[in-house]
Amino acid sequence: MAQRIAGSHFVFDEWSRGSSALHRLSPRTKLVLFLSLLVITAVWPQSWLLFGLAFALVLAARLPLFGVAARAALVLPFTLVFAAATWLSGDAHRALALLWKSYLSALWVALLMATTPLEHVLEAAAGFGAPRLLIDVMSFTWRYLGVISEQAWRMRTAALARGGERSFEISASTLAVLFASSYARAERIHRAMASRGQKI
Amino acid sequence: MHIPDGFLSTPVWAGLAAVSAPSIGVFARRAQAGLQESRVPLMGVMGAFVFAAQMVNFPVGAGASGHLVGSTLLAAALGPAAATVVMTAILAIQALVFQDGGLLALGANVFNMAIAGVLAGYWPYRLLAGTRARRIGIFAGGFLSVLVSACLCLGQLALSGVKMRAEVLGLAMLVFVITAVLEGAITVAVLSALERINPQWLRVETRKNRPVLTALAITALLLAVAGFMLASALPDGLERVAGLTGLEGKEFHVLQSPLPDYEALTLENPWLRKAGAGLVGLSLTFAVCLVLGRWFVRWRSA
Amino acid sequence: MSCIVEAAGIRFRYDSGFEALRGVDFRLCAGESVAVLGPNGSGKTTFLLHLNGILRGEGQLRVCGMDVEPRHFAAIRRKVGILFQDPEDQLFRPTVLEDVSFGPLQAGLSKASAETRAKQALAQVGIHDGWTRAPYHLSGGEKQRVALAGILAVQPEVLVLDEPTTHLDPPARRALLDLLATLPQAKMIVTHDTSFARALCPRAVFFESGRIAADGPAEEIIRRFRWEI
Amino acid sequence: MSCIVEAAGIRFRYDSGFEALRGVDFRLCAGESVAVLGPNGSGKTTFLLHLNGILRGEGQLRVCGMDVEPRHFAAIRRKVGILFQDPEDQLFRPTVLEDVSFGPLQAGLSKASAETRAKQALAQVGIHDGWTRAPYHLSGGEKQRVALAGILAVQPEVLVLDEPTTHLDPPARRALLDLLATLPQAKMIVTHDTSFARALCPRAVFFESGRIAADGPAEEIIRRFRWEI
Ligand SMILES: Nc1ncnc2c1ncn2[C@@H]1O[C@H](COP(=O)(O)OP(=O)(O)OP(=O)(O)O)[C@@H](O)[C@H]1O
Ligand SMILES: Nc1ncnc2c1ncn2[C@@H]1O[C@H](COP(=O)(O)OP(=O)(O)OP(=O)(O)O)[C@@H](O)[C@H]1O
Ligand SMILES: [Mg+2]
Ligand SMILES: [Mg+2]
Repeated sequence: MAQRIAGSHFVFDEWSRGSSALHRLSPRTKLVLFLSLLVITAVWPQSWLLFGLAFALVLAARLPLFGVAARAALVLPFTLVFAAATWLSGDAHRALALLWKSYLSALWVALLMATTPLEHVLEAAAGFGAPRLLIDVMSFTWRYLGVISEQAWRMRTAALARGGERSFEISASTLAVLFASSYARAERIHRAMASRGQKI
Repeated sequence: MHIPDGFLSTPVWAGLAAVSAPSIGVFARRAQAGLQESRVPLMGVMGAFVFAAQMVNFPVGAGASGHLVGSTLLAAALGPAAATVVMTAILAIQALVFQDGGLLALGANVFNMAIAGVLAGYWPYRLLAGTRARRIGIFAGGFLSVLVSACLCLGQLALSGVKMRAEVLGLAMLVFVITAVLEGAITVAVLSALERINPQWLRVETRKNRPVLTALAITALLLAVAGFMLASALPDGLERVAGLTGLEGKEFHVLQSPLPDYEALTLENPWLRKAGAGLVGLSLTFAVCLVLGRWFVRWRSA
Repeated sequence: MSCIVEAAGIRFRYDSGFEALRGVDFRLCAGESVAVLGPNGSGKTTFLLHLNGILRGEGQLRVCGMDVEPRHFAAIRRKVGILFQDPEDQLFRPTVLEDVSFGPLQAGLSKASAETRAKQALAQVGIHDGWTRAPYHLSGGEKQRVALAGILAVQPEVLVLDEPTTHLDPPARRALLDLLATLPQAKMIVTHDTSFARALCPRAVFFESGRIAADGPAEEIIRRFRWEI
Repeated sequence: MSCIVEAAGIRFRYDSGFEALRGVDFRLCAGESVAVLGPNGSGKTTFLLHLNGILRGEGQLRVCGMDVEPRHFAAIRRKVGILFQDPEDQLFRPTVLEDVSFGPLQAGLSKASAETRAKQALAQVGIHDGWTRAPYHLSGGEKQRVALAGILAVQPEVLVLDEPTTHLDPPARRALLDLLATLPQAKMIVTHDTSFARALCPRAVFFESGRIAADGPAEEIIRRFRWEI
């Protein structure tokens, strides 16, 4: 009924606390750097040459090459479907370009996230003018993502443990109760923030 | 439906980023206006909730299952402006941390799912929530939000020159329609269960006449339909549009003066020409959005 | 001898790579009550979730004479009643009565007899009204009682309770103690409340970093690990 | 006499219409430690939430010489540190250090001095490194200590703790007891764990259906209401 947020989803969190030169670079600089690399990848037909640079950066940041490459590969399922469709319509060249372009782009993002804690990326984005509200919401969403999906998993476990079968209706009422409980949690968080003197 | 980087041509992703960024600014300001402080943790936790909810499978028989997307649910619980901001937060986290959707394509994904998806999901709900056809409104909301996002996504891919055969396209449409029906059904089921627990959570706006949002919603719908028709009718749509509007010629002049050394390159490289066209479009849209945004703020405060 | 739970060499690793169980050997026989003690994070909850196949690690595990395998899950889940650590997770239906009658309904009872069963179970834990309240509005102690009723309504052969007393006030805790003492089922009770453990369980096992470090009389184990509160 | 908390006739009704407080009278003076006992659902948590104006009912309430009114909220919230039941809800910032320095920052300190303050508070609860860890990597006991540090960093005059020992194993519970005993602030401790209450608080109040039914020496109250676990 519910998949589980795997611990591997938090792997960036571990990697990003490293201490290489790339890790120490200011988050704003890195954001600009990787956005530029993304744009170059998007517009330069020969940008596959940049694969070398990407892997060099992974090694320079003392990150596990295979691990980062595997993270970026998460993009492939979607890409493969469309690459296949393009191939079928007779454009093999473009199909190939779709594959490497999306993979290279995913590598850049993975590199950014593997060398910069999310909260720093968010601060940098705020520095460049992203709306404060959006940044705050992202920060909370990220913080409670694990907590609430873990709870979803445990609710499903509880249903199974009492002999529940997978069913549409049970999933729906589970979600409704999860919503209720999340609502109550938001209320409690707000209370905790107010109690610690959050400015109004 | 999260478009990765590398799929969209520069004009498309840049143009959509230029539309989405200021729109989110406007929505954020809107959501913040009259925002009690308690709404920030609420929005954040609801983001996490939708994330978790998207992982809960809904079995539909024959071993198949679907899951909630959540735009309509969010819009019903938080109102459209806050829902848009929350959906944007979710999409951004998916792009950054889960490699689900690209970072340059974020503008496009936000446009498809957070802006068009939420508005398309909210309006049927808003219109019918107070009436006896409440459930129909909810279903239509869920259905439309997914379908509109999907059509926009396909349209943008086609506009970027990702070619698809008619059969493949038909198959994709079929999948999208099924997903959309499922989203409608799930949203109805979850909202009904929620109503039994505490009806106060689902807001039906009492304030009337919001011309801007209505206009935006209708535009989104029209865009979706137009985008899709364009996609299926014109495989290399953008060039045609550029040709029709005469952009093809103009962009050349714009590019020529600041970069004389690259003149030959510019002439010969169609991708640079496209990028140029994109930049022009980008600046134009950005300007339009800024003006619209300013006007909107002034209109709000007046 | 026929044992209800027979576990040998259970190992389990979470997706994050953390090895939460590193070879657990354990037996529980009919009518026995065992206290499961051990520090935070030692793997107690993880082990419980193996008993009805919710988590599946390596090793040999038989419950009520059946291997814990997908084809036996339905039968096993009717025989093993697990109360989770946080009652919030267990209450997944919109009202108290619906929640408690969920188990009996799944076991194939009619709606009416499932509700009768549920009301009996609720009465057992001291809840005599408020059946249509939404669980999320109850106080911590009330939630815990409803969750326990949900387990009792299934009439399982073994009760597995994960920290059942955390939010209960002393009279409710005593009532639970009395109730559990009268129930004939075998019991496994995870708890940090040693006086509760001692009152109910002659035997205790002590978890330490994913293994059972000791198994024996509760008194002795509590003394040996200085586990007195 | 100057009292930190002076409450008279506090009444409160939740939106659902339930009257959770029905006239609470209570005084707490500097340096005092009071155990707050009472059955599930008797209004203990609800009362705590009044002390810094998060819930507002009828009646007279003065904290540190100020009426609990919006214009004093900022000042009062700096003097009253509330530790809530679930530490997960209190650690809402991305890293431990940021979380603990949240309070001082809101109080207007510079980033550097807020972090110094936070590190002092973390040292007080026995955490000397791992400041950039994310809350979801912490164990239950660690979460609770970080949450307590977040309260201490604001240097409050009174500590209000809502069931601080749930889920802690006996050694962690002893460590918390020792830590709290060294803190000089006045304390209000809601708990169902009477031995914890007795070890820390000479005085106790007993809530019963939204009122304080008794106030006096902890020993006596525990005996009178048969509140022994
Ligand atoms: N979903 C998960 N992913 C990764 N690690 C986990 C997960 N759940 C638990 N763990 C880890 O496994 C270990 C054992 O956890 P478990 O919940 O079994 O401990 P416990 O003995 O029940 O502790 P407590 O007394 O605090 O309830 C802990 O270190 C915990 O951090
Ligand atoms: N948000 C709410 N809306 C409606 N009723 C509520 C709400 N929160 C609590 N209550 C009710 O108010 C009463 C007092 O709750 P409170 O949480 O103060 O009890 P408590 O003394 O802290 O109990 P416990 O020992 O179980 O924590 C309970 O009956 C509870 O059901
Ligand atoms: Mg546990
Ligand atoms: Mg309470």
